[in-house]
Amino acid sequence: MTLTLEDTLKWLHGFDATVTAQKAYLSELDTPIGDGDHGNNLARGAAAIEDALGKQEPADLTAALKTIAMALVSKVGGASGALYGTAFLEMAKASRETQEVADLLAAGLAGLQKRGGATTGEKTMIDVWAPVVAAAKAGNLTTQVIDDAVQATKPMKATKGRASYVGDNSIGHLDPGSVSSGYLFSEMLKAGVTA
Amino acid sequence: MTLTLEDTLKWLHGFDATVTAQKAYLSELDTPIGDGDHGNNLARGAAAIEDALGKQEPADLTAALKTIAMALVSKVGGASGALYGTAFLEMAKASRETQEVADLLAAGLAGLQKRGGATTGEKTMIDVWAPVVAAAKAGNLTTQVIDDAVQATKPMKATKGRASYVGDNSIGHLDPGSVSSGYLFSEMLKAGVTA
Amino acid sequence: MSLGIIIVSHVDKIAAGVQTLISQVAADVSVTIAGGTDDGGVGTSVEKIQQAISDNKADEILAFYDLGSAKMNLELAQDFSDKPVHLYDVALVEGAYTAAALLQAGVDRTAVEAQLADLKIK
Amino acid sequence: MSLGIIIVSHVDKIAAGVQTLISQVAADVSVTIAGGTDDGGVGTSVEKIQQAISDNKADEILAFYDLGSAKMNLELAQDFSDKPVHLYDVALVEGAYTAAALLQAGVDRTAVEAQLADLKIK
Ligand SMILES: Nc1ncnc2c1ncn2[C@@H]1O[C@H](COP(=O)(O)OP(=O)(O)O)[C@@H](O)[C@H]1O
Ligand SMILES: Nc1ncnc2c1ncn2[C@@H]1O[C@H](COP(=O)(O)OP(=O)(O)O)[C@@H](O)[C@H]1O
Ligand SMILES: [Mg+2]
Ligand SMILES: [Mg+2]
Ligand SMILES: [Mg+2]
Ligand SMILES: [Mg+2]
Repeated sequence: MTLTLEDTLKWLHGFDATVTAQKAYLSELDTPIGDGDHGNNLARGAAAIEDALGKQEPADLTAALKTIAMALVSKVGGASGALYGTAFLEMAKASRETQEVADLLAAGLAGLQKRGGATTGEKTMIDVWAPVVAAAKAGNLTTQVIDDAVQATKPMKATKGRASYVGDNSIGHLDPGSVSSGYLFSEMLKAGVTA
Repeated sequence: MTLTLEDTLKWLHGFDATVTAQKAYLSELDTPIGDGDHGNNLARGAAAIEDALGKQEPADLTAALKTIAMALVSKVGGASGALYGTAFLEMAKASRETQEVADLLAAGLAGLQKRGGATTGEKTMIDVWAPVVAAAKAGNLTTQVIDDAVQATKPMKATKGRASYVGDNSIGHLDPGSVSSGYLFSEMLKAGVTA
Repeated sequence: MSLGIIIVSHVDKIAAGVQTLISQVAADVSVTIAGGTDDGGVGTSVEKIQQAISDNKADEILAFYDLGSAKMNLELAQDFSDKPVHLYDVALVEGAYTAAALLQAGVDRTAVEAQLADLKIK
Repeated sequence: MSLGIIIVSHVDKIAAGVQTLISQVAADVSVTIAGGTDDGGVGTSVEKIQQAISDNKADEILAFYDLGSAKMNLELAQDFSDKPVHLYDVALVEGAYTAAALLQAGVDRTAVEAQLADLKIK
């Protein structure tokens, strides 16, 4: 299906509400294998998105995705800001050519990979984005696919991002950015965007 | 000849006066190939030595050398503080066994080498201390020997200390620590200590 | 083409401190900094990085950063920047110090990069 | 044997900033600092280093420094110290960060040193 401006706004409002509600949990996940700020970072980003979207209703899908991207880029402060920001920036660019959900998410994933240089299996949000994009392309994205991808990061050893500093000790913990990415895609499905 | 307490005090007073007078010049030498503080560092050390020796007349040669060492170590703040400080500390230790000038200076040189890990030809104060100790052992230390050693640092390329950061660009400049070491030994001769 | 340095750190004090350290050996090199988040917390800010790039008096920038997330924000700022910005995956303090000392000595970028190669750790 | 970290820098702000950065990932590791000279200038102070060693709550110290002259003063303090002090010739910020993250994760000194080996640049 194609992504509309209306669905995008619904989707992001849902995401913003969830990360704000899960702020403490996300930061807690970031404590044993990171610097304990992922929830705070994203909650700051969520507030900035709400603020930016509230100030001026975006004219179209591209404008909405770009506004979201800039809010994330400028207010998050951590790796996740640059990463989610780049993903939405690439989705905004791609949306000039296509509004197909799977294609837009694929453009976002390509942006993430360009920015962070990670591939699957390195215990980063890529481990959620990649299977989600694959399922979206196959037309069978479900919450089960999303949840499985998030849970699969637990046994992984981090080799990118801050968690890579603790090496083997990263094993056995969920990756915080994967959990928040899980929220992003679950909220997308909840907003009625199927893929 | 042997080093006496009286000569040591005379020697150091001379050195302190000279580095204080040459403070601006020594810092200037440290500007193109360092951080421009060698004169300020040593002037602080000189004041600390004067202060420490003034407060309490040392009981003997060992005590004097140790007082000088501690003043240098605690107040200079740069590489030269740790280096001159270690040299005097080693001379203090050695002075329990011998008061022979050449032997004491040799102990100081060994301390410098232990602390800084440099050998001759690396454009450091070692390039003055080493030929001075050699001449002292041979019984023919003159101001000429000292001055020649100082001047010989000019064409050298620094491979130790801060000056090593500018690599080839260190060539053509006198090494500030070698110039101040030159003062140290010239003042020793002026104080009547021959070797 | 004049060369300047920017320091990007998660902590404002680290960025300011490195500026102090390297200014001592490079009085004539333009050094600008971006430390911490917009609200003074630990993190990096694309806006601060953009500001450091544009405030820098040089027209070509050598950029140093502390951790990977700073690098990502630096790359974002690089994408948005008109000035050429070169990123080095080297030790922050030691790399910036080396570059500063060499630039002050009038060395060109190729020679600086040859020295920086030994400090690559990221 | 508990392990602590000391940061020795020529500039007080660098030392304090690194402490802020690593405390974020190592809330339970004792981190003490010695930055600048006694009178607040650029340089290092043996007394401040001795203080940082003795103030550290750990009974064994991993020490990180910025430039060679800091190392010499650190070695002097080491000579005077009763506590074992281990010096690492690694990138200051990145090395201290790595050690802190690993110590917080409960890793022992041998394992920390294995990771630090990759960051050796001095
Ligand atoms: N190089 C990378 N590529 C992809 N994702 C990454 C990368 N580095 C970090 N991440 C993601 O970012 C998350 C951490 O975000 P956050 O805590 O906000 O940033 P920071 O690590 O700067 O504090 C990680 O859980 C991981 O999913
Ligand atoms: N590793 C070393 N071995 C011997 N001498 C050294 C070494 N490093 C530096 N020096 C000497 O120290 C001098 C610089 O002293 P100073 O400017 O006071 O210290 P800093 O370099 O810390 O600012 C140099 O000119 C050199 O003679
Ligand atoms: Mg984090
Ligand atoms: Mg962070
Ligand atoms: Mg100096
Ligand atoms: Mg200095």
